[in-house]
Amino acid sequence: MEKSTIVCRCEEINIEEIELAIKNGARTFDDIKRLTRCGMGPCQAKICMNPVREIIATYTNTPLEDIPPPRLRMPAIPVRLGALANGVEDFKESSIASVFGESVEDGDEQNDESV
Amino acid sequence: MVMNKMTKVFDCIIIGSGVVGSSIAYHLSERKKYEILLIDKSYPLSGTSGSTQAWVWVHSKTPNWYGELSMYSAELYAYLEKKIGDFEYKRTGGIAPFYNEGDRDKALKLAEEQGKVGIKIDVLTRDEVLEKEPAVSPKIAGATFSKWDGNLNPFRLVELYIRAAKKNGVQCSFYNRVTSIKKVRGIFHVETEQGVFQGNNVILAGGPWSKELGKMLGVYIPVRQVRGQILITEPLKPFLKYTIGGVRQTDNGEVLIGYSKEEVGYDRRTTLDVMQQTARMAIDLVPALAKANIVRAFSGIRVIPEDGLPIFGEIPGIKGAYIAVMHSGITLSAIVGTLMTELLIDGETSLDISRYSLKRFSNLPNRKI
Amino acid sequence: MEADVLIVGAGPAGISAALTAEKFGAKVILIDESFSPGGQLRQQTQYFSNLPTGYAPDIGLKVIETLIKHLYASSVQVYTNHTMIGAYKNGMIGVTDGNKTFPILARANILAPGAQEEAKIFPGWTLPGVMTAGAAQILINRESVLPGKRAVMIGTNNFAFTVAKQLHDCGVTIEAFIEEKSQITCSDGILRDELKHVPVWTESTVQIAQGTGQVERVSVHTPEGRKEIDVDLICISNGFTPILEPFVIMDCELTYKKHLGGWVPLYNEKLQTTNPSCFIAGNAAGITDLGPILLTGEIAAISALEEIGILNSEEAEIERRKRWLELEKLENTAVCQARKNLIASSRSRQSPLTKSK
Amino acid sequence: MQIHIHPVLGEKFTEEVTFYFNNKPLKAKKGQTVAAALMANGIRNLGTSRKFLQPRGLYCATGRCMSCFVTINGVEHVLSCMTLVDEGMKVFPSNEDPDPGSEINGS
Repeated sequence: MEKSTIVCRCEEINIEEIELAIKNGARTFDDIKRLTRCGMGPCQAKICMNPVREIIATYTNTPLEDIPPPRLRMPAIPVRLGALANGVEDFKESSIASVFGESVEDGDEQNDESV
Repeated sequence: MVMNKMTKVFDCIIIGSGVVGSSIAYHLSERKKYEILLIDKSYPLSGTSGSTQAWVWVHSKTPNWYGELSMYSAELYAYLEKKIGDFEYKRTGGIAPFYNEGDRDKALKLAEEQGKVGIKIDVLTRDEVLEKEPAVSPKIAGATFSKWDGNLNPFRLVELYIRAAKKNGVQCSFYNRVTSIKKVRGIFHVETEQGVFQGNNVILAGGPWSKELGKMLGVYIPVRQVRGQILITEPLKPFLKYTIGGVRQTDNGEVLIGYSKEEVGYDRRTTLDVMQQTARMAIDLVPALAKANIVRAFSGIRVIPEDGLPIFGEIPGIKGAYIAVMHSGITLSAIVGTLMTELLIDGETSLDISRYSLKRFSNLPNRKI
Repeated sequence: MEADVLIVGAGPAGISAALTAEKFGAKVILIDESFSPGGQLRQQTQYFSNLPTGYAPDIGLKVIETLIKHLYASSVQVYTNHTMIGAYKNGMIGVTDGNKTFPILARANILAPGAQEEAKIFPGWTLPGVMTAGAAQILINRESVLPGKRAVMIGTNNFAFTVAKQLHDCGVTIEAFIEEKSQITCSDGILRDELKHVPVWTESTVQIAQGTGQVERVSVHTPEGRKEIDVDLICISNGFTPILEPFVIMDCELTYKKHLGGWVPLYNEKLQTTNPSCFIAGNAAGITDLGPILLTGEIAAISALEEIGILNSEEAEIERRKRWLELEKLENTAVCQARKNLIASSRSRQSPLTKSK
Repeated sequence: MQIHIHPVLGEKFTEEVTFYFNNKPLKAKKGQTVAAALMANGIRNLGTSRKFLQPRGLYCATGRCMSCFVTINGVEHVLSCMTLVDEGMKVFPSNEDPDPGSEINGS
């Protein structure tokens, strides 16, 4: 097939780009994703998952069953940040740090040390 | 083990091809015709370096000599980009907001300390922040600001380091886990899933996995693994000019959001708990993000040395063995790659790096060399 | 929100699971991301006869209408426009309605997200007018909209012929079937007969689809040389593959079974995945025929109730066995073999399946 | 094109609504999705791809491929295949990245 054929609809990544990534040592969908952005668009590889796996299989002469799907991440579908923030009232056990707060803490520690 | 005459002895074997390992590989190969092998248990960017906000963050790194080191790295990136190619390095300026007026004194103290090493920090009022970055919420009280901060594309940076290193003759062995390291008659035997490699020097650059690598040499590496979860929006039109503590927009338009810290070992799952907290933080900081679609959450296992400061240099007591492990690898890779190269090739460095030595932990209980 | 059982996906498997769980006395929440329950059965106008006891043979959308009627008459709480997007660290499923995101506290989950159609790439496949066969079927049968006037169908499997026939009946001219294999793969002789006027180009592939703003023509490599025709619709029917995201989010292990559609969650004879709180039903399990799909919903519900103690193991085993026996009578042989294979491979692990790290 | 009398289902929808695409009023049936309502009016090109600026339209119709994104009542990147059309709805094609900046300047 024409090497310029688009595989990933979202990021418009073609066969040639995927094959180049494989040539550079990529072996999994996730390797290819990080090198090319294939599968990083809004559909998150839902559509190109198996076409890409087939390209890897063909190029590396590996059975399809040995090529895992990409890491399918949350959220399962795109969700508005506002909708994500709403709904859980209690955030008292937050693990979110603040850059500013941190630097000040570190700074305080520094004064106790003689470096 | 008997040495085979045919067996090649590398000048240097670097374990770990993240941003730190690949930077060292590149910088070494750029200086000298060195036989270098870069090994990784997986593929570059599959670990910490591929799951980061990728700030090049200088201004609130304390003590100020650590800030200074970060500042030099930020300077080197501009030059590095001309040599290895475009990794989307932008010195955007960094804004670290605070929400209570009471924090202003602390901010002024930070500015004074950092000013001593040449990191100019402005302590801004709310209005000054909003004028710079209108997308920031008026709920903040103020912010520290420095022109030194910025960000880059970590995927491009690591890929370009490796590409340039390969061009300089560096050999790479990916998907190859190191199982043991032995020193036999002055030569390191690095046993891997794909066989034994020999090297005169070995550099541990395993990031969060450094502890395990250290064990192979009988060295305790005092680091913790901390999970950071990050949300990413779909590409938006450019609307954030600065790198804001917690939020930044990429060249491609996505906004990366997150500053979470959890100690959960190597567990790289994301959780809705932290995703929702992160979302709330982001909207409190940049309200216009509420309508943006989040397409992906990812987490990275960061490595944090026990005192928070970078560890790099020769491993005390084992000649030829080196380590480079730090939390802010993206910020520091350029300077650390440069200094480690000086250390290996010249035996001395243009900056005093003794305070970054593993030696400083020698009073730790678990330590054994 | 709290329930004994949360069911994700209100297609035939999910609804069947919900009704079964409710019948045995469980408090059930059923969510679906769509604006109405029914899943992909909402647009099936073909006739289904191989249904379990208690179901009257009918066209697909009538079968589901009846089920939906029972559903709304039951105590099952149904939430449409609610999508599972993730999981909390305590293992609870997180759901969004587009305005907020919150956990549903359930003691067991049944995941029935269904399957998706496989893509088939060729130059121009991103043009408007190129769509999955399922999309074309949704347009005509659910939306009463014609997706085009002149079409080609890529693929000759049963679903390709089913949709082609329905498009034809709505007035769309099917210009050709394009099949890369050497012969038609559709096993339904009656369907093939009904469409025997449509040329089937075997050992053929699409060279390119072209058009300004939307598809206007297609060029096809055939053994007789290149064929080019004007079309405004290209349908892709390349088989189905299980939808995996909900399972991956819940840490369920996957395995590869070609005849179940590729990567599929691993499950045992209870339809329990490697996450003991998560059960699987329907098309996501690689089960493709409607009768068996409905039965997997029932089996998953029974197992979920056993897991949380609403049914005791003996009762559950009896109810389950009854349904497996019936299922096997209705199941396609290739699928049946692959499914048994998968269940056998789950058995070789620790039992019950332990959560993967 | 609208199917008025479906061969199996007959006349499925009865109630008509008016919505707008690019500010142009269009008729649709209540109960149809936005994607279908647009297609019934001969509109298949719903947006433009980011890199090569190619036309995009309905592909999977099940809310998975994100190819049918449109702007609905001011909200950008909404799935037109999963959203029911409504009286007075204002729909625009999705030709550019969403712009949070417009909101900041507006407020």
